[in-house]
Amino acid sequence: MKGLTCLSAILLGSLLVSAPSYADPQSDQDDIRAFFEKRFPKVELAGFADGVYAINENARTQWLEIEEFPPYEDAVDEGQGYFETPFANGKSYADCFPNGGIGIKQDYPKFDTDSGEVITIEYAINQCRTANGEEPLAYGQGELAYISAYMASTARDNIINVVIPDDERALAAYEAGKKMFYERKGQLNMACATCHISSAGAQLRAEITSPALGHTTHFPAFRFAWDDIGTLQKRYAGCNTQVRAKPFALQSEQYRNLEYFHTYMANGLPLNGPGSRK
Amino acid sequence: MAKTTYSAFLALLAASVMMTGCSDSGMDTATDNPATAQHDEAVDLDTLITDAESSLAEADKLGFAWSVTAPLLEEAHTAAKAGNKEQAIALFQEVKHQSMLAIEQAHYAEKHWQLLIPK
Amino acid sequence: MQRRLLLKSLLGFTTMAAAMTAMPRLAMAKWSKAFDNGTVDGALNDLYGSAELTADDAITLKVPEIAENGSVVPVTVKSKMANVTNISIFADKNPQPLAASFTLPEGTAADVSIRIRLGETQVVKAVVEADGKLYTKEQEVKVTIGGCGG
Amino acid sequence: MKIKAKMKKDMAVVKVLAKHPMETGLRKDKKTDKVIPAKFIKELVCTHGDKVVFHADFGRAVSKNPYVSFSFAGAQKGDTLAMTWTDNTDETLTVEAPIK
Repeated sequence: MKGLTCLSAILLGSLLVSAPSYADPQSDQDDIRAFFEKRFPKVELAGFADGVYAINENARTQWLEIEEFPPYEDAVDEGQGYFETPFANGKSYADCFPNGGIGIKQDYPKFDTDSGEVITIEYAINQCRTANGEEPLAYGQGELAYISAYMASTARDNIINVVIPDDERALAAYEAGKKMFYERKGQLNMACATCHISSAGAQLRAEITSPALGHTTHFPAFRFAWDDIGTLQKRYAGCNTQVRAKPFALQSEQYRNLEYFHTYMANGLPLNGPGSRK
Repeated sequence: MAKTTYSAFLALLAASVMMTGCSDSGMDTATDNPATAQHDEAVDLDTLITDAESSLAEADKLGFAWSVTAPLLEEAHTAAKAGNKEQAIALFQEVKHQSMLAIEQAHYAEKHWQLLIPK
Repeated sequence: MQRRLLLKSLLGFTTMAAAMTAMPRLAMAKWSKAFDNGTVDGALNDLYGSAELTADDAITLKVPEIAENGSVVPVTVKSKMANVTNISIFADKNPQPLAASFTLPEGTAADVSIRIRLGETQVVKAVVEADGKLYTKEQEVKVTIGGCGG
Repeated sequence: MKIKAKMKKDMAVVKVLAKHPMETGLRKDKKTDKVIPAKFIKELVCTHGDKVVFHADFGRAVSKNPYVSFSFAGAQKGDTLAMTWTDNTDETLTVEAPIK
């Protein structure tokens, strides 16, 4: 009993000493990279874009075979169709985005210094719709996910470049996302980091857990479990549910902040979405 | 300092209790809970319902509600409506219990969320 | 570019007609029996009139040791033998073990790939018919219950 | 149906992905608890000119949106292939594709 109290005193003490109020995102990124380089020395930085297929040969072989004739091609074509169909007012998605929406996914999520919030590409798609008098689409799956998948496909191989502007609110959003990534929750008392950092590469029941670094590169992804294309935040909700925590609404402030942190960690990695996953 | 150390210890304890709680997988904890087993007619159902619902609302507000709790609450209401008072009490108590643990997780996370950051 | 043709369109119709006439007559009759059979031997008998198989390493059967996903398991069968006329794939614990059967006319390589469903861990068996004889190679594929992945 | 056909040395390598539910007739709808009627491709035939170059019979174990690949000799770049599937409800589809 005394030993335990002592241990917690030490833990608390070290926290008080080592925890700055706001960490520096760049050094967070360096730490995570150093961690994964050490754990998976054979994987080059860009290789982490392949997710679990970067660290498991057996799964990789099957994945490459599936990618030869990928199950998401039709959805991407469909997404292109939606993307190119003008709104009732004659404008289109291309008018809402830089470079007409082509090859820009690497810059998302963005921090909007006007509204003071994180803008993911899916959030921006719906902002574009409402600004043009159209009803917003459901997040997660379906038309919006297809449009996002098409936009991702036009940015393949581009290098992720999420920017955190010199703005306190941006740093706070990043920090909130980071906290969500590391906090334990749900009936199973697990954090994102439990599986995808501390235990990345370990066998969790029948699965091999994927490294957190590179998660965001291949979304929207076609998951055989969904039998469809779905967005990153749909996966967040799934992960939360798997640890029996109540998920947040898709594109809620919480999930957008999480995506901001999560994607910032992958800066410098190539985009390879949409990808197929099990 | 002494006080913070003590609360940190409590949080750690709560976390370890939760960990062991998970290992014998979730839903049947209602029957394991001594508080549930010992209740008698003295339990006021209305107060319990208010307690259970407000605890869950607080856990939810903190962003820490469990996904399994709301369905349990629904089940509890169904039992109450069907007149299964004993079952309803057990279920509402479980809702409250889970929500309290979730709130405790939120408090713990507030202080210790940085523990899992790789160094 | 591909052109999607409805059967009713003229070009589609002629293509279909050509395909139908060139198709071996027996194909359809063979189908219903062998594919409905609940055992490997039964299906073999329905398909080839024999269940006598000789194991042969001239066959390459490429299947994953552990299936990423039981509903899409990539299977490749190749053979170096001469005069291969048919390749079939069996999964012994599926309700109907015969998964697919390929008829290979002269000039078509004994090298086919397909994606199949496996309900549980089981042995996948490739059967190659060459010069009227049956050869086989098999391998176990572990199928686990999924849930995560992302 | 999507077809990718490409000459590799003297062989035409063909990859096909057919869009089809491949319902086995053994599965139940989780919501209604009713058996989902069988609908699966029984046969996939590839012709090159007048010649059948590949003929596949499928059972219920073939994955949804079936994928097959094979290769055959005697074709040239620019030739056209025709691929036809027929399912258990006698629905059928033919698609043509050039060999690249």
